[in-house]
Amino acid sequence: MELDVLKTVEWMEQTNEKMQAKKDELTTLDQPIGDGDHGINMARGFQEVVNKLNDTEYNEVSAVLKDVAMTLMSKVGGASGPLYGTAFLKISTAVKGAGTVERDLFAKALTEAVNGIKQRGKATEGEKTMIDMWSPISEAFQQASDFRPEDMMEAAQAALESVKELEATKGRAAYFKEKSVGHLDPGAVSTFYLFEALADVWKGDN
Amino acid sequence: MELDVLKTVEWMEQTNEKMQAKKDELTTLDQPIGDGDHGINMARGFQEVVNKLNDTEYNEVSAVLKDVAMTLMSKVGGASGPLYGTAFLKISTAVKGAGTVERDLFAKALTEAVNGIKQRGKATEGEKTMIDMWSPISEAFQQASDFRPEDMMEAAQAALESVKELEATKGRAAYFKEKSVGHLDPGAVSTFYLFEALADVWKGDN
Amino acid sequence: MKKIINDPNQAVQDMVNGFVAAYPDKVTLIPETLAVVRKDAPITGKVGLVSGGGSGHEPAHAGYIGKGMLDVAVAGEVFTSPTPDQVLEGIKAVDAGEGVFLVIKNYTGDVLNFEMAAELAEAEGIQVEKVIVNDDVAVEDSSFTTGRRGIAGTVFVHKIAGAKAEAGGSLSEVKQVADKVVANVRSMGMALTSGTVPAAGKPGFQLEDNEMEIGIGIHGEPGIERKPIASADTIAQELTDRILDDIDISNGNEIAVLINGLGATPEMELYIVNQKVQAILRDRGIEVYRTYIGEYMTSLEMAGCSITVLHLDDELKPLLDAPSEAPAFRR
Amino acid sequence: MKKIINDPNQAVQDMVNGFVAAYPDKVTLIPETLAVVRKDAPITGKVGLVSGGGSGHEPAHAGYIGKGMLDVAVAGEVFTSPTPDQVLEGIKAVDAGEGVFLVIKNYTGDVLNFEMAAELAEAEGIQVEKVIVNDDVAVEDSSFTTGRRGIAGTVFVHKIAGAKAEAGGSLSEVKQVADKVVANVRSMGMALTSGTVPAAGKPGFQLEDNEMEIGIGIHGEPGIERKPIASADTIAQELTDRILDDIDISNGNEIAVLINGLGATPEMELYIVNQKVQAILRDRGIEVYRTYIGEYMTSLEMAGCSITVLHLDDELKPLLDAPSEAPAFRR
Ligand SMILES: Nc1ncnc2c1ncn2[C@@H]1O[C@H](COP(=O)(O)OP(=O)(O)O)[C@@H](O)[C@H]1O
Ligand SMILES: Nc1ncnc2c1ncn2[C@@H]1O[C@H](COP(=O)(O)OP(=O)(O)O)[C@@H](O)[C@H]1O
Ligand SMILES: [Mg+2]
Ligand SMILES: [Mg+2]
Ligand SMILES: [Mg+2]
Ligand SMILES: [Mg+2]
Repeated sequence: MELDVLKTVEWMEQTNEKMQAKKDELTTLDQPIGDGDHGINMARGFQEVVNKLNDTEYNEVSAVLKDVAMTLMSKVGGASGPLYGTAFLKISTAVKGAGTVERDLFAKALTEAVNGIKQRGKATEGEKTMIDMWSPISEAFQQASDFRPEDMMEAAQAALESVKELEATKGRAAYFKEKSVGHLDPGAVSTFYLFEALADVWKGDN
Repeated sequence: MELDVLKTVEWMEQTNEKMQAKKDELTTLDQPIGDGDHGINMARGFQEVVNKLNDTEYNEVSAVLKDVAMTLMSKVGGASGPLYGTAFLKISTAVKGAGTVERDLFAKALTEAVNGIKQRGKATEGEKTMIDMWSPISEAFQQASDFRPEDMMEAAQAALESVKELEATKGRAAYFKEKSVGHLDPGAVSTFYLFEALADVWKGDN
Repeated sequence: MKKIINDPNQAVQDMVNGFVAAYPDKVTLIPETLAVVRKDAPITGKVGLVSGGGSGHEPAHAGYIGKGMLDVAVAGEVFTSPTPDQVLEGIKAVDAGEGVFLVIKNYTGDVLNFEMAAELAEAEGIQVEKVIVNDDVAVEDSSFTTGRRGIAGTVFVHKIAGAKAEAGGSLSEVKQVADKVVANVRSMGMALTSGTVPAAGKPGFQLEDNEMEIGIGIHGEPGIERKPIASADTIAQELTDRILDDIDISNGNEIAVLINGLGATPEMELYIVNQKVQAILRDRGIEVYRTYIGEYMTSLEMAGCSITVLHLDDELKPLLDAPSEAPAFRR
Repeated sequence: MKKIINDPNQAVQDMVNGFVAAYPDKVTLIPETLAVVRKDAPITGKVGLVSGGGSGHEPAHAGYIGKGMLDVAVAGEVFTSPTPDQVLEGIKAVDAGEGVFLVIKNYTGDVLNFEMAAELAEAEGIQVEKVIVNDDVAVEDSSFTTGRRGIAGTVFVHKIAGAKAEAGGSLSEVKQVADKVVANVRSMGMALTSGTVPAAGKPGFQLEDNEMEIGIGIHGEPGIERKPIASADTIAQELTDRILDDIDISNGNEIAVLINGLGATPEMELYIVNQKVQAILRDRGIEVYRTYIGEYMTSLEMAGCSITVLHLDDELKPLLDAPSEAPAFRR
């Protein structure tokens, strides 16, 4: 894995494409156990991200990710805006100074991101939120040094299965208590797409 | 035709039965060219009429009809309440003093009723209102002395056909102008049932 | 039909009871009627102000009772004018010897029942005057027909005649200013869905998912034209144009505007309509003195809105701004 | 979806523009934001009062701007909290050096974004305090969860904290009285239909013709229990019982009651509900000091209502009754 400025921008562009394509799906997921806006929020946010990135010249991955963070923070709102914003801000800080981001550094940055989300949202693993996607992906990254995009997506896929069975205690889904079991968490699913986009860019590496 | 107190009460009871049975039909007729309450108004009004008549002793047809008038006036509201009320008040006045009301007297009373409705509602024939049922029935009564219930209903039936083709210029239906053509007028139809009830009572005469 | 009611045939009685229970120190029910009256009526030296009509238009009419507006509101069944005896009780309850003024919306039923009540009151020696509100430009106006309907513009009649009466205006002065409001107010409405009369159980009319109806009244009467749903801007333009075509308001004139929700329309949409209405008025050089937005004269749970324009002058402006304690029109 | 809008993605912008256009002498828009602010802000010597949240709750929150209530209302997208930078602009616009008070409804999004804004403001040297409203008894309350939602009870917080600030209360005094309101206010709602987020195009949830949902929030979140439609009296009983089970209000205590329409419910139905609510309270010997009925905190075109009870004392009563020029809560 070698994230340079170009690839980071590509990651965001691919993420945006997915969010636009999955807008209705994410919104529908947010209806039974939320307020039916997550797809709208993500589509709006990542469109603004791409607009911002296309308008700006960057020399550093960290700078790209800082703009991603600030744009999400100031264009999304809701619960997901500050949480995604915090995650990208933490990654940006962690990779500061690096011309290209290698797997090890990215793994460290992801740990920071997970901690940032937890702190911001006063939540932890097992509460049926986006943390239950960010955290297992981050953990998978820490393991093997021959970690490949396919491994990441395997972890993501497994997380998707297990998040469904959790009972929500944080976010809007918490109002439904045991009724939330059996539903996917929209924030976990949008996180899945974020990393799926990363996998696609990463696969193009070699 | 010989209307005594008993038969007059029976007329109102049969009218009430019809209005209850036709409540939805009359309301539905009032929806495309009115405000969808005529059946409700008639059902409420004639139920109150019957309640009143059952609670009271009468020696005179005129007294029965006066209570019918006052009850309709004070329990119906809308356009139809004062108009029906006025009609019955005029009939009551016209038959005052008569122990039984014969055809000739009733024919005279009907003329008064029609004039009363016209004056109250500032309307005349051909404006697609209940007048276009009251008036032809009244006219039919004035004709032959061997007038039978079947003749009355023939006139009523003919009026029903022609009222449909009229364009409304009075009442709520007037807002629809040429669009009112092709629709039955709910007030004309409730008047039809009023006289159908009379025909039934009258047929029992012999 | 989905409604929060008990027995459909008791809906109006329950509503009137619930209204009085909300403001027990301000209003009371005239026994054996559906007429809600100011507790301090009749008020010495003041002309009594009476309004009313069928129910289903809440907050009209009881919501406009209060110091500075109505003294009594007589409710009929849903979309059905109250009966003359009930209106008479209302008149008698608010007559303090200065006479009583009736605000009537121009529907055959309302006109007949209120006029009969006026005759009965006059027979009892009460001086009665009236105004018939006919602000709906969707309906053709002709002396050979029923004429135009009275819709949301009625609220301005309540407000201004109410202020005049509260200020000690005589019966003829109240009538004069009410006539002036009626001469200077125009409205027009549109709907996306129709409401359901509780006792009828089904909507007054049915529209397809892509249809709207222009020129509807406030009783679930269908409108004058059915067409594909247009944007808020297009709707605002059409209604405002129709209104301004009908009344002589020119550059520099001052008006009041009312964007009225018909029952089920989110206030968000009324603000969106207002954005365009104000732009149109600005372009024409018409000065907006006051704007009111909200549900003032509804038609059960109809989704839609009406626009009302009142041409103001130096007499009407202070009366519009005068204090009012009516729950639905506080100033 | 049937709505009177232009572009669904522009609905909030159009709405905010339309709101400001209605009261151009009273409020203005902070440039490049969706924050509506009193024209006379910042007001010397007065604590600034900030509220806001997702749109779709109109007249909340901009309708509560005015002398005696809020200074600024920051709107987010429909059902989506505004972003920290926008809230920050709102805070800065109303800070007159006496500090700024934030009224936040307890949703993760609102709490996160408003708290981030507070941190940013404090970094710029502005004193900030806040209250988190959590009046919805339908939701379980526990320190391990998100906790209860903030719904219509928020309006009482606006009113009372607003009156305190207008009267010259210090930042800590405003906080103290706002905390007291939150400790003493409880609400619960129900719905017959759900609203549709314009950009989503389909309703938040679907109910059968004979179903209702108890314990819904104000964002189209489904409720805690779905069951057959009951009568208004049964609904009123269930909601009122749940509220009174949760708060210690006894014989002789005084309260304020709010019967709130959620967007598409005719006011008639709210009065019918009120009839029963008042009867229940009377039976329990609870004194109703004030009743408010109407649309105060809505959820787009949701059909349904919520009931709010506020336990009053001698400090809260005059603040509730203090003058307010906010268009949606005039006193
Ligand atoms: N406290 C929290 N910690 C982490 N993630 C959270 C928290 N609360 C909510 N989320 C995430 O946010 C998602 C909802 O985002 P979104 O619908 O955009 O915001 P909102 O809930 O304000 O409408 C949830 O699916 C969940 O993954
Ligand atoms: N001016 C009028 N003269 C005679 N009949 C009228 C007049 N206006 C209305 N009607 C009759 O009244 C009927 C409507 O009655 P109803 O629906 O009960 O009252 P409303 O129109 O007040 O809702 C019409 O169908 C018509 O026959
Ligand atoms: Mg959401
Ligand atoms: Mg009718
Ligand atoms: Mg009617
Ligand atoms: Mg949201």
